[in-house]
Amino acid sequence: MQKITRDILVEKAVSLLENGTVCCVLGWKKGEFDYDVTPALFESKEEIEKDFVYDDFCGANFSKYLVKKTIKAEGKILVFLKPCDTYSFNQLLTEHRFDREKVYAIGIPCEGMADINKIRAIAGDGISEIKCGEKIVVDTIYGDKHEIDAKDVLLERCINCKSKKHVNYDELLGDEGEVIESNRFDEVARLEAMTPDERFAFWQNELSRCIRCNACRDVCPACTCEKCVFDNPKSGVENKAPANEFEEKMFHIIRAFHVAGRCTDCGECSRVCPQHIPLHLLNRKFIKDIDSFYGEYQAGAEVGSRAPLVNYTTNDLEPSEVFEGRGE
Amino acid sequence: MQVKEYKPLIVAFCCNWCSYAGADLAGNNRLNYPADVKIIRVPCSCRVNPMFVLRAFQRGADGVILCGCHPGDCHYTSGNYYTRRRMALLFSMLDYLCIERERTRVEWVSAAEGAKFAATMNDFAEKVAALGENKRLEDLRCKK
Amino acid sequence: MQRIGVFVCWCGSNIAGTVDVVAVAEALKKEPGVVFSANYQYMCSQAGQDLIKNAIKEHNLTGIVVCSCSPRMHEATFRKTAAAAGLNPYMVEIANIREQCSWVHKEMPIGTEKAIILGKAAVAKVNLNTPLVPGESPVTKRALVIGGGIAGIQTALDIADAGFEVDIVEKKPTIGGKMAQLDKTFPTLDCAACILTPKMVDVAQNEKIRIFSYSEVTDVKGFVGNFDVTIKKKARYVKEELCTGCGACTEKCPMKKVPNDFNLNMDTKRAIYIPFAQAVPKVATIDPDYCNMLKNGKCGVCSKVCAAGAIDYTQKDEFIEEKYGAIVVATGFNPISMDKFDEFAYNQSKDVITSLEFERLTNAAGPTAGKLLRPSDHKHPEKIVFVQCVGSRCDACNEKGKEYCSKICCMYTAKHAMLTRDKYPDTEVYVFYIDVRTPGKNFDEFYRRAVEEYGVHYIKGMVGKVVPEGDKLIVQASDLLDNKQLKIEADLVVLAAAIEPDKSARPLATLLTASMDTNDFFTEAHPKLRPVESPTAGVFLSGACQGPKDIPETVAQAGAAASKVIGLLAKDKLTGNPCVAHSNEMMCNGCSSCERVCPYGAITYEDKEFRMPDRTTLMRRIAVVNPAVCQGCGCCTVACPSGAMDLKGFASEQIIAEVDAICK
Amino acid sequence: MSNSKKYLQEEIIRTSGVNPKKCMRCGKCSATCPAYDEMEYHPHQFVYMVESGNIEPLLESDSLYRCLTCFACVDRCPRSVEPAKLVEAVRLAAIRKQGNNRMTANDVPELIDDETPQQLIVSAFRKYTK
Repeated sequence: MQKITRDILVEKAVSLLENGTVCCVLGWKKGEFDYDVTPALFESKEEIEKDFVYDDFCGANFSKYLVKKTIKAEGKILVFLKPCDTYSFNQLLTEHRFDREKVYAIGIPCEGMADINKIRAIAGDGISEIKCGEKIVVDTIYGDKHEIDAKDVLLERCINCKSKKHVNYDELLGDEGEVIESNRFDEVARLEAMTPDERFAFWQNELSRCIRCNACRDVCPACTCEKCVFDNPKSGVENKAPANEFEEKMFHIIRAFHVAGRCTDCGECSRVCPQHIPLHLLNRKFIKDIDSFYGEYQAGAEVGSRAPLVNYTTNDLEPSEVFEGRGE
Repeated sequence: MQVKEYKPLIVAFCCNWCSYAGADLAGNNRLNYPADVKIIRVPCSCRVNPMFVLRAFQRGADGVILCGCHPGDCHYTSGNYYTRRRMALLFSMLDYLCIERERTRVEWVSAAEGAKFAATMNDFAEKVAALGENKRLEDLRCKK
Repeated sequence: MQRIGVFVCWCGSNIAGTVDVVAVAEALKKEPGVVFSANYQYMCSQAGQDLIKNAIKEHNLTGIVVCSCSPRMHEATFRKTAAAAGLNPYMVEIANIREQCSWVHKEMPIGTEKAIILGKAAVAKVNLNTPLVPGESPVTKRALVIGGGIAGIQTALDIADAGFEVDIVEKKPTIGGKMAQLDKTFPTLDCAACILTPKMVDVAQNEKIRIFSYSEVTDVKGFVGNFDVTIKKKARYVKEELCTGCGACTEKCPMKKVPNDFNLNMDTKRAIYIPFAQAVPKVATIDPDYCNMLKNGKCGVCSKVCAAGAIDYTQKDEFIEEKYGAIVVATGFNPISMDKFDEFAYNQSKDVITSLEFERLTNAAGPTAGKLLRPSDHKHPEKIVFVQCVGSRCDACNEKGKEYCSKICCMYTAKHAMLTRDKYPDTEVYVFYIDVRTPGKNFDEFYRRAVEEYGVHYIKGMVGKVVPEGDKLIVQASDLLDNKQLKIEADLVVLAAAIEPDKSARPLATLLTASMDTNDFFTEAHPKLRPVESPTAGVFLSGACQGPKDIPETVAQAGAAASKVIGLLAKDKLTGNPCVAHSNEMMCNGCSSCERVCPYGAITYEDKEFRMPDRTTLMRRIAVVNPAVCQGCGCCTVACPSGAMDLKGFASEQIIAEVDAICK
Repeated sequence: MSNSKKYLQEEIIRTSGVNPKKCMRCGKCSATCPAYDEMEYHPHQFVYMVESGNIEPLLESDSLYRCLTCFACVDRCPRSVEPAKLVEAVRLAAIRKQGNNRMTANDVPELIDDETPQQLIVSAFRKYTK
């Protein structure tokens, strides 16, 4: 299988830019450190050749950026989509959030992205440089050098990858993959099996760390509202400084409920959380419930599908039956 | 210090066409239920945003119950079907976050079921009272 | 800031017996916005209403709270009171302290405390109320009936009788529908044509009724009172206004081998045809698939024989746009295809027929001129087997049939069996049934007569297979009561095929944004209380498009639909419910979630240009609610992820304020 | 119904995957059955007897082995009840009831020879070791 490298993507991007197919390129750019790669819009060959990055830290899902960028762009935008990104891409198309005609989507295969926290756990603090290649090579300011196998430091979402298949693209680089039988609901099931008190302790511990920075919302490709309820004083749930850990539940339930049935389980929320709260466990709870109550549904698998919360059947499960057969 | 007797606070959202009328019928028939139950009238159970439920808990409600027309009888043909899905998922999530499942309920009460309305409220209030105060999803700042 | 008045009613001792009304009035006076509070024995009495009116004027009140009985009782009363005093009626809120307080609680302190809280919630809500004005829209005083069967005919006649104009759109060249194909009708056995054709003539002669035959509805826009409909008049290659229906062309046309669909293809017609003698309009139609002139330009006989000069080979489809105030769907039914029922050998033997084919075989105007003859060899059948429930009452996952009972088969099968025995006493008739369902006036008596007087053999059981053998049909069946398997050598097998909605119904429902069930029957606005209305305002249902029905039921429903239409058209203006959804375009994502949950199709989308702070503009897709169509359920408000959608009169802010007031 | 009867009924419903309550008693299964005349209990009776828990007579009856498993009843049943699957389940119950499994894993190697198709042995093993 062809390994996707920076050079291949740069060459592709430059050629499409130069032949006029696209007017700009949505890609990744190095941040302050090697590992905080950020999304960026490139408009010239020079910019691309200078700053374009593709390595094990390119987790960012570009779909969301298309909402704002396509409205302004004069021509087409080139975007590189990993398999998981294509689901968000489709979901946004379903919701008419951008014009498909204004995008040139290139599907790229993905073997999983690295979790910097796992690297830190191995290499310690003070990382000065990281090189991604066969192995991830980490230098620290203390002069240590670590060689880490990328497979050992995958992001949680990549360990539980649900699909290597691209569900939407104009052009595909490399080989097409398959939808994978993942174990992504195991952790949710483990929590469900806990006693209520254990589970309460678990969530209290996790959610009490929330600093309401809104990173999870800002990165979420399903959260593209023109005005978010958390920014709207009339919604009754507007942003407030966190006063105690109870209130954070409200925020996170509402956040997860708002994207229920629309969340593609891309895992960006957990990736960006500075407090390392496993937010995907909330979203996955909804996905798991939806699958078991109303039949399997993968948001974004196809454009135009009817999300479970804007659908019904006359013999749906009653709310009182939710807990039946779950003992206790 | 004098301990104030614990009275549960219950918010009931009732749809205008069936359940609110059912509650009126309970009144017509003088069927008692606890005064802890306070009814809010909505046009249809599908008007109830999960945020309202959470808001009630945040402000110190001990239980929240939604009442609507029986499935198939919705005045607006399909509203309660959506309610059913939304609340099934919300309640499951609340349980996941360990808000006791007895604090939430959806009940279908028709305009003719005054007795069912009263019985439901008695039962719900009793179950909520047994749980004690809602501490797990209450914003302490909101209570003076 | 609002200036709110609170009025606490004693309702004699109904409220005052359990609630300290004075204390309630005092407590609520301290609530924000409240500038006046009073209590009175009977607030709904003239004196009570005057008290409210005077207070509104004297204290310049901008909103009022009445603590009294249920709003279902007197909300309308107090709204009128407010309006009479110059206050917007939607600035009134009721705190229900009778049905939901004084009547269900016994102790005064408890009742009083709860009444105060309910009052506070109402005050909190009124603080956020805004004056609402119901929208008005004009009504086009003309109705459209889609489908010209007995349902459409009856609806059109009834509407026209009330003095309104009606148009009937019928896709076939003539009105009449299924009933025109029937022979006799149960349970009275009067001939279908004798009772139907006079009605068809009435339609043709009624000045208020226009018939668009051989036409289809291709587009529907607008909403209740104001539909814009596009009707396609298919080219029939005959000028309707000139054709006299003399029939000369249909006799001279050399193309004789055209399957005659009116006789269910059991005989043939010409390429230019009039479906049957009593057709309305009685106008010839050319079948372009068979006409030599249209296919290869050689012939032209019909145009030569037509004395009126009505033939026009160059005619094109014509599109007509018309405005209507109400639309009635009367698209009817068809028997399901028997193709999948191999076991009954329908496709193998001509002598296995459906009940509708049997109707044509016994009809004097049918292919055999009313003589009951086998289609294969035109011999008189001596043994006939009727099979009921073919494709009805099937399991949901059964691909062959339908889940529902087709309702009419038991009766027409009894009719067929009885008529056969009456006319041909030497013919043996067997009916295989699972249950005989006869819940109609004089229905069971009719069925019993078939058994007792006419000697029809009713056998409880089902036919398992039919095998053609020589000129016989071997019918293998079970006799459940005798616990036997039977083999009958029959000459003719008649299948009571299930009925299904016409195929045109589904695309029509999409045009009308009217909802359908999984079987493609139109859904009624309420299964018990609004059986002839679609949930989509201004769209009404008549006949079998809503569910299987026999003729009396269809006519009853057709009349009911007509009366609803008349009620609508009699209004000059429609006053809407002002408590409708509206979308804040600045916050709307255009994501279509609201549209998907709206049962009325009240939400559409448009691309709107927004001016940005930097003076640039951008186009965004936004939702637009049609207030004339919205019924105010509020489902969209919850489906909306951004909270752009809100409901007037029950706004999120208002409900949250009530929650807060109760939870304080 | 006694517990043992109930247990047997549940077992047959479970192993067959058939829900006899779906039956509307039209008798099309019996109408279509080519082995009808050789049966003491006919397909529709089979369904009814399983539904009412009256299964012992079926276990004893020769009818069990008269069913050709032609699946005509399965194909034609309008309610998708699938009577042939019930017959098969009752046959299995009859085998199980005998208590002595006719085959064990140890018997399998002895039966393998060049003549017998191995699939036959596998299905025999499945059937007679339950």
